[in-house]
Amino acid sequence: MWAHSRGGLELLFGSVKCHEVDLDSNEITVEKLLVWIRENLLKERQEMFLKGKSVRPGVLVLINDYDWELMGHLEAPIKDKDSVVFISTLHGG
Amino acid sequence: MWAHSRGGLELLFGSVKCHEVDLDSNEITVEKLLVWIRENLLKERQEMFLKGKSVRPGVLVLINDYDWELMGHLEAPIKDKDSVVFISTLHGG
Amino acid sequence: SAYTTHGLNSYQVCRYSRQLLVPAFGIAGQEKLLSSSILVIGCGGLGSSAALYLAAAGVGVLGLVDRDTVELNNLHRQIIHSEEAIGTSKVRSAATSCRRINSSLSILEFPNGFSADNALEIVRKFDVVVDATDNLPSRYLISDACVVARKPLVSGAALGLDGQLTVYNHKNGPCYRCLFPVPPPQSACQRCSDSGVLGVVPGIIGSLEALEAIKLASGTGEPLSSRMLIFDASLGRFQNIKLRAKNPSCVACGDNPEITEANFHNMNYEAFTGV
Amino acid sequence: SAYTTHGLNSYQVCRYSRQLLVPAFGIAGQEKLLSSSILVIGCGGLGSSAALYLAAAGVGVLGLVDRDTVELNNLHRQIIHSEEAIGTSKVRSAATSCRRINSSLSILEFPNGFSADNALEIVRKFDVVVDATDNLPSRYLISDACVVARKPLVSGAALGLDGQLTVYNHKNGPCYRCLFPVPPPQSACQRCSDSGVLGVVPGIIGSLEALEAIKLASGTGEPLSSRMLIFDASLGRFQNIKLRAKNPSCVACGDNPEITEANFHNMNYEAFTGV
Ligand SMILES: [Zn+2]
Ligand SMILES: [Zn+2]
Repeated sequence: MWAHSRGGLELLFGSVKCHEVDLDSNEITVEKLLVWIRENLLKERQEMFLKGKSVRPGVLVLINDYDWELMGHLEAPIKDKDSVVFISTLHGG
Repeated sequence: MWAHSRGGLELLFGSVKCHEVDLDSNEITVEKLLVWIRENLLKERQEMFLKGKSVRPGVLVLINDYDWELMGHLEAPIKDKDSVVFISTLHGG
Repeated sequence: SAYTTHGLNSYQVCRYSRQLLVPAFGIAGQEKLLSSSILVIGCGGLGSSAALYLAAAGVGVLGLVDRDTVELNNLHRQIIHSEEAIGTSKVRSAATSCRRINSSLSILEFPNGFSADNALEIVRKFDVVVDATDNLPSRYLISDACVVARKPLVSGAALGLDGQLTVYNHKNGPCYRCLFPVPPPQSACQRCSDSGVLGVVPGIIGSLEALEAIKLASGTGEPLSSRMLIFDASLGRFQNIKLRAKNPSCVACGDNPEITEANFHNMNYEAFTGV
Repeated sequence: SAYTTHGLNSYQVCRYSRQLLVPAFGIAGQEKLLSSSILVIGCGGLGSSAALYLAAAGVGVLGLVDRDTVELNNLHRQIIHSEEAIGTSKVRSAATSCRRINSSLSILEFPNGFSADNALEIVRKFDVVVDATDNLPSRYLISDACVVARKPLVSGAALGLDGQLTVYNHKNGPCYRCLFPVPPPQSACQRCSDSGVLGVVPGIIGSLEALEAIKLASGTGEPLSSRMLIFDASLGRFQNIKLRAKNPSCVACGDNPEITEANFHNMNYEAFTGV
């Protein structure tokens, strides 16, 4: 699967916008993906991306261009060819 | 599969932008799809959409957001869940 | 013929003729637009293109809100202001530019800004609201005011090379608080305010805000409700996102709202967002 | 510090400060932009937003081409022109508006239009060309001129509620003739010219043209080469399309081109397109 970060969040991942993630199993949940990201991609300033088991306030999670609220939130299933986007809401103008 | 028309071409299809097409076989070519469209969707002014076996000059064919030139032109295969877009180039401004 | 029964005068038929020819808009769309009122909150990067295109398109009443004055470092993106306007009120400068394009426009100027004290009174004068501000407290304030006053809200944002656009509080779609019930931590916002913006990016998003406001006011097309456009200017790519519906337990737009007309004046958005 | 070694003066650092803060653009991007020249062909619906944002962003030399005068029915979409400019040259009116925003800009005005006679001479003065015209013969003429003169071409179009944007003749990407070797039949074009345009749609596409021109001139991001944006304003949706590469047998940009500097002046684009 592919994990993308946008709206400034990519700065937490060394300015890399897209990461290919090889899943060990056929299907995982967003909750497990967040654990994997914390342990493998997010080297510092975890509080800029995570809060507890979820993402921090102000971050939207999109699974194949659908708001994760429509897909089951932390329980939303992710399969091999799915695309997950983490996007920080912007306030500027 | 879904056939979409844009850039004014939808006027040839009764202003309907999207048509769901049930394929008889698992896979057809764009050439066969054009024949099917001529016989089933295009009631009049065929010269505004077709020329010979192909689309008229000024129409781009997109298969899942890829230019059909990259997919085999008239021979490009179309499967059940594919999306085909016919778009007329615009000159206005 | 249609030309003898509609409410446009011959000057309007000439001025808007190329727009009247669009089948999905037409005379009916232009009439609705001419009798509508649209409020643009913020006359900066987003508000520049939003206000100019609304003025040109023929909105009936255009409201402009901003308490700032024009500065030199605005001009790389705020195309509604000129060098000679530096030091003067942004609302006044923006209104002058809009009138230069369309003198038949009615403009309401609000140079004292937008706050919990005046928000409801201002918003109630308009049919559609455009959020063209640049800070987090304003985004909650404007969304709550639109929910209480029952107005659709076109919301755009731009930063660096990124842009976002959606319509809140329209039909069954979410409000800002449905998407973001808890404000982000202060540390996540501070960094944003320092990172600048490529000038044309808010221009693109502001033009798209004008489009969505015109669609809502004229009844044309499908407004971007429960959907969001995400723009990546570096790649030149837009993503079309499907958003959640309205949240029945939302404190603003839910079935039993905590934010109401009665307590609206007591809200403190700076404290709420930690700014 | 970087501020002591770059080529921006203190006025430029102030004016463009919010843009200098964008990491992917920065001082290096602004310096390249300030030393670049960009030609906008057409000062109408597309050219209005394209030229204003290029002027604001700090392009070094801006070229403006148009042989028309401003008319009342332009003003619903051509925000670079004001009511008082009606009847005057579009190029002159556009240049005046650009200078009001940025008096440090150098502007080259071409009020006699663009033809096979002057195309190469004009295009050669610039680094990047923006096609903001509204007709088919111009689109072939401009593409061919850019191929012969080896300039990247940002091309936008808008009609009704639809828009399109791409970059031609850049690196291994196609030119206009690679995509459309044969012009459409006259019957397919006639209908286009009658169907009008919602004013803000060319505004959105023109702003996106300015963005792509700024990206090319400053070396920022990924230009829209071999790719196309398709905009549906009714739905508020963009599609991101992957296009073919350059065609080796293209009569303009192929390995053995038929269109060359030597025979360019003899081309008749009206006859070729049947207009
Ligand atoms: Zn809500
Ligand atoms: Zn070519």
